[in-house]
Amino acid sequence: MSLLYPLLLSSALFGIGLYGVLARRNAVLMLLGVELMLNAVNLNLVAFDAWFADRMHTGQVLTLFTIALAAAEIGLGLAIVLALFRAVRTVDVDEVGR
Amino acid sequence: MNATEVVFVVLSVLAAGSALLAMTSRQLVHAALWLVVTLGAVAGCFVLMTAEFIAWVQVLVYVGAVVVLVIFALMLTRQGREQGSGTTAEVTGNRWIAAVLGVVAAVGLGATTIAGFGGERIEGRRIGTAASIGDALFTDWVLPFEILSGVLLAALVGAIVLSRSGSDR
Amino acid sequence: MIRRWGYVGITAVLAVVVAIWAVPELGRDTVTFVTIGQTGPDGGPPLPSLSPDLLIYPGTAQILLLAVGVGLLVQIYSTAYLGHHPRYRSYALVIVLFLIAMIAVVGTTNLWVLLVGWEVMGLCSYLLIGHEWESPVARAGAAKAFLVTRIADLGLVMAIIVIGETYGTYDIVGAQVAQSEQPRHATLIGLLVLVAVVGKSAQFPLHTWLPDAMPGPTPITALIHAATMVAAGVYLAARLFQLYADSQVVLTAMAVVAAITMLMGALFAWVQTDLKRALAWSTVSQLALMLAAVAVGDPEAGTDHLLAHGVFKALLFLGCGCVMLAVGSSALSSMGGLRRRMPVTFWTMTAGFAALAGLVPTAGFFTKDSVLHAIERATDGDRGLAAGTAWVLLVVALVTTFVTAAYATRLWVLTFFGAGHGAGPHGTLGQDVREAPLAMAGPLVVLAVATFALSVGQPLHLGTGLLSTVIAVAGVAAVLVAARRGSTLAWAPRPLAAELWLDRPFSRWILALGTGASRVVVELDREVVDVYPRGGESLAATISRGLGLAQSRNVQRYATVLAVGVVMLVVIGVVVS
Amino acid sequence: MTIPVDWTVAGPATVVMIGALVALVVDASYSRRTWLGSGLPATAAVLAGIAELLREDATGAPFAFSLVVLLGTLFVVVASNVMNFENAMPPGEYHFLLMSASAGALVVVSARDVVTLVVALELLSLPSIALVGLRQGDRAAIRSAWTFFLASVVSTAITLMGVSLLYGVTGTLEYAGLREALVDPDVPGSVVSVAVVLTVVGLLFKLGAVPFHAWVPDAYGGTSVMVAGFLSAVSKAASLGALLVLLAEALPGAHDAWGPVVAVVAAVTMTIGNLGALRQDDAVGLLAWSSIAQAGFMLAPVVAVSGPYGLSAPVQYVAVYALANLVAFAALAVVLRLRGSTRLADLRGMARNDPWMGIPLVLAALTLAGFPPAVIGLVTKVVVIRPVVLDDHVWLAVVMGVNVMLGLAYYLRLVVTLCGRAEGEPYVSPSPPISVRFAKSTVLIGSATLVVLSAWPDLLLSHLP
Repeated sequence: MSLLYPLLLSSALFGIGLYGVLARRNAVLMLLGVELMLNAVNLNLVAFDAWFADRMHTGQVLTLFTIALAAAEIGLGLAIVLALFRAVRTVDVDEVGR
Repeated sequence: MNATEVVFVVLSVLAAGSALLAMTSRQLVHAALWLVVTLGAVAGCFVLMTAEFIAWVQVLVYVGAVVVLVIFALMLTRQGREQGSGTTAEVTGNRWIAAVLGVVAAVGLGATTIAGFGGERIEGRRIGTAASIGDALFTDWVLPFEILSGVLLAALVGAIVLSRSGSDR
Repeated sequence: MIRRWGYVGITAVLAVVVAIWAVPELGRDTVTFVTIGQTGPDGGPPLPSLSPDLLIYPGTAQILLLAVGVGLLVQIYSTAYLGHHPRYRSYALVIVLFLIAMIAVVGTTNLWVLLVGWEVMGLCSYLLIGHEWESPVARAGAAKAFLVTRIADLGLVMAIIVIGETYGTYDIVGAQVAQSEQPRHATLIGLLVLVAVVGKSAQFPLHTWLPDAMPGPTPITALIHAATMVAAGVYLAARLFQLYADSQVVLTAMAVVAAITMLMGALFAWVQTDLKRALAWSTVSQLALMLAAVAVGDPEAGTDHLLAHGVFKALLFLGCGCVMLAVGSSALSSMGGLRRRMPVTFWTMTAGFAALAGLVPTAGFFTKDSVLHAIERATDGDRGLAAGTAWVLLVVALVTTFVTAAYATRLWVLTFFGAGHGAGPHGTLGQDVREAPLAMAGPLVVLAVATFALSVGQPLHLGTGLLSTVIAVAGVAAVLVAARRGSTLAWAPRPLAAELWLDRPFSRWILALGTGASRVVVELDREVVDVYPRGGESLAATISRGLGLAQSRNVQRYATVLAVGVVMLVVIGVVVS
Repeated sequence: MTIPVDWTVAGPATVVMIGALVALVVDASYSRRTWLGSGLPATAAVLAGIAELLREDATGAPFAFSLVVLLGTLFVVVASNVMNFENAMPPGEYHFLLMSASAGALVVVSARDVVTLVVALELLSLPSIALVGLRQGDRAAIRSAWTFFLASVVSTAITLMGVSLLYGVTGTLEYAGLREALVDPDVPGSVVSVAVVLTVVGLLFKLGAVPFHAWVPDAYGGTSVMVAGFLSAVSKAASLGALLVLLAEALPGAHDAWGPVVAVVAAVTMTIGNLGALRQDDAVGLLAWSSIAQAGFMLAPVVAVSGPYGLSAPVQYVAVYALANLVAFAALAVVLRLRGSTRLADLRGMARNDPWMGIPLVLAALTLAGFPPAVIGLVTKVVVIRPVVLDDHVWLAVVMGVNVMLGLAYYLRLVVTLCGRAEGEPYVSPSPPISVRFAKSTVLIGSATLVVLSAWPDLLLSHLP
């Protein structure tokens, strides 16, 4: 399989995720954009790991860590969003800042 | 183009398309569900790259936990004044800059990878069995693994203390 | 009372210690030891270290003695002048701190120690100018002095760094030794030193802070703004002279600055209506004369004049303080006729004005003569300065001599002669106008004696000496004649022209020219020189307001800025590599 | 089977992390809500961490940064006494999060592979974010946490993308392996450039460099003052250390890619930071913007990281900066607790009527400005400009010089305000509770250290690498 396929998919997902972070009005969906960006990273890592057939499995190990970090981040992030919602009664990022 | 590649391309189109829908959909819950499709398709890509263990973790953690959390959060933060149940503009005025930046990022990264890795091929060796990953994890990568436990604990404590309301103090 | 004399005691102890250290060095003209700083890792330049290695140079002993001597006299003087002030204690302590800093600047060979002393002097100056902080004028003057001398500090810091990088040492002697083997970067070092000197010694275009420093207590003006701190700039130029002596660019720039400043200062002094401000401008002008001596390659003449000027200008300022105490103001219009009431002040200040005008046999005559002689020697063009520049400098210096003699006489006449213009409704001096107390008059006498004593053993250059005497006497005479004919010696030219100077077209022309030139310079000063700080300030304010708008608290905008920034950085990274 | 862990890397961090857990557990079983329940175990753990660090007998930049991190944490923990733990802040969680972040900071500077670096960076970030939002029932705090969080995760994602590409071109993520692989002429240059720049982003974000700075003023302004002090001193020192070690150990081969980027970021950062600080009328806001500008100063010598002073200059600078900043923030925390405001107008005359807090603040401002009598500030300014000049980045040195001048403007405004004459009736300092006195003592010890260092700069210069 060509190495380029996963890499190009990763590039596309990263761009889409970035768009989501920068454009979505809802704070929770901004977080989903971040998740997409992290998934793009994972695709890259696994593809390179497979390409190198790395004996230390660096790519896959970092992918595992990234997934765990993403879970930790989204846990903390949703807690912040909920607290924010309690404080200002909205999750619209344009209004949160006011 | 062999069969694996055909399946990979199909999954890629599915993943990218549903990601785009997830980031543009006006229905909040739909967006979350489209994200599930994306994550599932990416898990399929992992399988095609013989990283089965990663694929299962992806399904378990993302689809099983993260997305459920997200949907809960969406429900909990549903605003009282829902004009037409979420059909208002769900993107900000920032969207054109955002679109340009997204395209620049995707094209830039794509061009970089084509320039760097064009013509390389992945051999079909099995790389991602649970045994081999576990072996690597607990020999070479044990320090970051332990630190990760600290990260999860700290994030947990942080999340709990932040979501506890101010009134109980 | 005892507490007050306690501070005098501290100062006296300091003075004695310095005297014990410095007096034996007076006659010596060789340096006995050399310390070179540690080199840094990999043979790089040394780490900035602050080792307390003090060393007396030929010539520095006199300056040290001048500083502690004037400091002691000022401290004594202040017991009477400011002794009842509620913040006398902090005032007296700051003077002691100032003296220690001055000793550090003059006595050290380590440039970093010099910098620390230099900065502490600046801080003391700021604190003392702002001593009367109830008055907005004093606050503004202090702030201005502080900000302008910052520019000088920047120049000094950069000069020190460049010297360290060039010669691998932060030691002045070490740098001079290294320079004598292989001179490098002379122009850069020289220009940076010049920036430091211009700021600290109030030379054009950074001259404006010194006259605005005049709201400070008068004894402080005598100590800091006449005898020591402002002289430190000239001292620095002389001390580091060897490092930039090869650069014609630096010497020419220095000569130009000196020429502009000396004439401008003298003209400004001529038009002042306030005795203290007039003396301040006179200081600016005299400092430029010293700088001119350095520029023509004779730093010793410069430091000699620094010494003499320190004594007689301190005398004049302290005398000015006595007069101010008597009449309650420093405006010339409120003085006059003080000759009989204040005989000690009158005679001592007469000596001071004579020295300022450059009349024989005061020290001022001899040292000014040395400077003029040095400039004259430079006109043959083989002392680093182009002959033409030196000629211009010489002409300007001679003109300045004339103006100096004229304004010195004018100030003398307006202060001590006449009926006492603003003395009271009945045109007579008030009963409370009397001689200053002993603690104030005493230092005046000491300084007046020193004004004559310092001329012992000074070299005499017959040609320039005669010329400058003739010019000075002409200046004095012109003003005296005008005064005798009833001139008010006010600076507005029109009434003078109408009433008095009709039969003397030449004198009128000079006066009108002087006044006109002064006006132009004042305008230039206000309109041009102030534009830079104002412009810079408003530019920074505008940008900073823009930043305020960008700080919108909208996360998405932040993230957009972040993403745009990353894209730009990636482009920089890819394109440049 | 032996678990291959390098204890010189993990030792102090493990001690601190265990201390964090102990603090959490002790607080849970301690009935009164005060600093004592969790603060004491936390202090003990930091001290044990310092002992462990010294026992390992390590040297070099990671050791120095670890020391700065641990001493900074100690300062913050003791000075946190000033906080109102009875009402606004849960003490157990506070100390746990603080210590976790500190453990992350320790691993960040001593990491020897990018995987550890990334994970440790999260251990530093996530608790910091929680700390920022910790003031309960406070709208500004949670808003700041949200800003900080989002900017943090976005830059983490970008960094991870860079890391993945770096892995793609080199096949390894260990510093030593990266160093060798990047020398290979066959590696695709454009990918290396993109990868390196993206990787550096996360560290620049933690450092608060422009264009990743926007969270800094909001986060510092919205959170408790001591947390802002922690972020500005400990977190910043750790990320600078990580950046320095990464660039010096792993990426010297890609110097062409990151050199200009770091130089440009440093120049823009110090300028924007200083300009932002000019318009602040709150002391905390002023320090927040000034810490952005200071990030530029510590970043500048990084361009010469392979030169003779490349490692020592940033270490020495950040050590003095961290100390001065902590003194300033702790003093402001005390002021905020006792007076309820840190606006410049309310601080007028503090050096006169409250000299025990006012004069340390003056001293800290002078140190940050690099202005005598705080000689040490001036010396460290010289220390960071020197490698830049030696490495022939003359334009950057000029920008630094201009920024020293710009910085003087607002630091001296602060000094002048503090030394000015208070208007209105004279301020009478209330008799503070004993915990506040404890916090005051840290301010005094810190400023005494600054004085000693000013009198004897060699003490610092010759003992840090």
